[in-house]
Amino acid sequence: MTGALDRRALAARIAHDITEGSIVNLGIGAPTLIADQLPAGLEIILHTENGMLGMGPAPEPGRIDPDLINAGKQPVTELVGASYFHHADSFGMMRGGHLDICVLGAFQVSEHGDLANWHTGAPDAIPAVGGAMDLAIGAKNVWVMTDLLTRDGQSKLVAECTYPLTGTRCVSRVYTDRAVFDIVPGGFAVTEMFGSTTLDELRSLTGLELA
Amino acid sequence: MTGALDRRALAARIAHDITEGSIVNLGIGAPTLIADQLPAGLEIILHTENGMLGMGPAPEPGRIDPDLINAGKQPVTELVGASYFHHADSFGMMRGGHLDICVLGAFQVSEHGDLANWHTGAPDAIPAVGGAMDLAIGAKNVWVMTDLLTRDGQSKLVAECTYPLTGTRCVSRVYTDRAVFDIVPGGFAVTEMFGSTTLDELRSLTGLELA
Amino acid sequence: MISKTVAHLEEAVAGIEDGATVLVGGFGLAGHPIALIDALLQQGASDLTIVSNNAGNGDTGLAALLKAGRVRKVICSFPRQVDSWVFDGLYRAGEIELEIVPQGNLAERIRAAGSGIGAFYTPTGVGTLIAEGKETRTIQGRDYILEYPLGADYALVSAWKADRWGNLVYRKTGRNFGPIMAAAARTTIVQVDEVVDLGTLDPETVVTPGIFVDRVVAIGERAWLQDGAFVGSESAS
Amino acid sequence: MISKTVAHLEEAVAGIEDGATVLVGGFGLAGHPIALIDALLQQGASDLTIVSNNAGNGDTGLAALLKAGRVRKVICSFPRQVDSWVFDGLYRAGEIELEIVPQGNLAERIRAAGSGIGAFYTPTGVGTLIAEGKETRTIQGRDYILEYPLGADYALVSAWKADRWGNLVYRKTGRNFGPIMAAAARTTIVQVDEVVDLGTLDPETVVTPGIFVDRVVAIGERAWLQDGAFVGSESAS
Repeated sequence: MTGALDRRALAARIAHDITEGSIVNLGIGAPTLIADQLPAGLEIILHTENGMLGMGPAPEPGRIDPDLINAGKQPVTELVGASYFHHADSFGMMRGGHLDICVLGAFQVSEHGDLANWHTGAPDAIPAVGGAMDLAIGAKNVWVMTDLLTRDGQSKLVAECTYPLTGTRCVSRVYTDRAVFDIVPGGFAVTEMFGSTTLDELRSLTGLELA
Repeated sequence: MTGALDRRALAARIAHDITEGSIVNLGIGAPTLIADQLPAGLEIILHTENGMLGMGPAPEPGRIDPDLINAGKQPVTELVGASYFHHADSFGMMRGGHLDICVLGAFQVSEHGDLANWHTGAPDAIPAVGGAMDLAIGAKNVWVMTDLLTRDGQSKLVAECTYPLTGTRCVSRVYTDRAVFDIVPGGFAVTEMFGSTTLDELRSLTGLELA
Repeated sequence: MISKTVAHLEEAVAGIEDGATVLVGGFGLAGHPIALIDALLQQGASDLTIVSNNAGNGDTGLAALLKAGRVRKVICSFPRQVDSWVFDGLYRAGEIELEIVPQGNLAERIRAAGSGIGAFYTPTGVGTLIAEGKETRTIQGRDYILEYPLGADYALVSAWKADRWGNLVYRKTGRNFGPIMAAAARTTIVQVDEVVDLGTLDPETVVTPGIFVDRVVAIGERAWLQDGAFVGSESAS
Repeated sequence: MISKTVAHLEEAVAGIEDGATVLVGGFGLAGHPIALIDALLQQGASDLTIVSNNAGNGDTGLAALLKAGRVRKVICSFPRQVDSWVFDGLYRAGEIELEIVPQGNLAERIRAAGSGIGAFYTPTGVGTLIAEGKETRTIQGRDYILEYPLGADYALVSAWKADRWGNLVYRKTGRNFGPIMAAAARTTIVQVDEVVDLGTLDPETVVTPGIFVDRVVAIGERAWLQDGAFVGSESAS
């Protein structure tokens, strides 16, 4: 995996593409790392679907407020300019197309932009969708942050998702540890490769025609 | 019209039937007279559909607040315990069945409880429905306050409305200057008569079988 | 630094195109964005479709815009009022289109537009003229009609205070359609008494989060307030 | 005099019947009405259907109710969490039913119940397992599924302060489902830190008007506040 970005570096790479004034939801899991990588001095407003705009970083020790958590149920803080609202209003913001960007994790992304990130489909799995389906269809730009390959070497970029879908034709860009892919009418288009990664290598790893 | 109640007396009669703790919308026009007749010392909460619970009486001279008006666009005041909310929330309260009582004026009420109070149907009339249709279908109890007869002597209580409807099967009680009528499965039932009014007289004036 | 504040009313209404659909806040004159409408009148856009609860009161605000012939169509719940002479005249002369929507359906259609709801079943209007031509359905024994979202190109909203992120608070029944209209337009333009420093508005009491707001213009304190305190007025308008 | 205040938790949950459907507020433990759930556990109602975002965290609140075998079915968006061992065990043993609803559809279905909407078209879940068996429709080129209201017999809500009319304010992200659940139940029961004198809550900042509230019980100030001021905590629960 020569030249692959680690998660923190990938988070920083994504943060680089978020412009001032954007309203951004960072989902749960790995995308939350992006918050700490946002350029200092730029005002970027974080939305958390449990009812807040203007979410700040984790609190100092001893200053945890159990009434102030993010979508991952971790303690957070309130920035100057913040606002609170109830769940119907919060999801109205998403569904109504008011968020500029959301960044989600993925099990699979298809070349049509279909996303699978909530359910492995395993018969003994306990399903849990949370706000993922709402985010997938709601934000103006849905980006995915993920390793290119699963732990056992399968490509997460696929022709068609085999896991249950979270949303259809919703992802516009995929940031992986090896490369950045835009989803265009013909499928995945590589826009940037990290380290020594080559297009041939990506084609081989994904088994896909990549533009 | 011997013994007919005047509007103020009719308003007082209606006010008498409103119990403490009720949440009440008094529409626009004559029903707003009821506010001044509510029993002193009882807490009855007035809703105005332009976004307020806990509406108080008209302000003192010189103390008019143009930001504080009722549904009839008259200046009002705020009682201790009041709250403000936006229009979607305000009409959600109605439509969701949270108001105990609303009192509306009427052109006609049918013996099925159909209400016509927004449009004469005249070809040159400018239609204006406001919140009447929402109130008609929303409150737990929809009462009508009206004269029994139109100025030219027609009964406002009818077998079937001939004016365009505001709502169907929504009125439960009609308070008129001559009598009070409940709407029951068979039609109008007279529950109280004012002054020297007799049931035969009401039958004659309305042309209806009255129970 | 995010700043949605613009310095002048002229800048606030810049770009509103002929033929645009515009949500106009207010219930009567409470919460009615008179300064923005006056600026729109100066700006000159015409052939407008206006969505508002009323169709203008007296000769100011929306009534003035109508009087100048800038409005092709009004979508509202209650055009006919004691002081709606401008609209009444245009309507009787056949010079303006009117679509009547019951007030609660109007509010809910605007909310639906802002919150991504494709359509909804409402009991309001069932069995009336309003239901004509509309799809109906019985759900759990109750009858409903299907109503669709009502969004717009622009919203003109009057609030009390804003900060530079566009967070808004309103004043009393002046709130009315403001919060739902702010969410339902591509571009939301707000007049306020004052733009306060970021952090001045309590996050618990912000009514319209800045996410819904594009431009804010301060027009000075309303006549019946002094340094934020109510001092009263002799009349309602 | 209107007073929705009750003196004891026991009185607050009195009358909740076996087989009732209960909306339970909270997102994780923020805004989770633990005192009311503990009281419900003592009260003994069983065969309950619970509507809540999660299916219990740790061993307290909803998790304790599940553990005691009082819950027949959970309708929620996100049961599986790092600390949802009680639900996980019951589910794997086939001892509890589960209906998964995407969080935004859950919130909107609850809002619809409270606001008299018969059904609504939502884009969330289109083309997924969630859409199976549901009516779909294309409106203005976008696909939607039809979802129905989700109301209940009771709502258990945790707010910050109340007055005797039942007006409520919340605290930070503890607000979450409280306002919409309060509106969607036949009987809404609220735990608060404190019941303040009528008139203490600013009418502009009341979040849940008392019209939606039936019973209020004060349980004392939350551990991370002192006289209303934040003093902090070492952990999130």
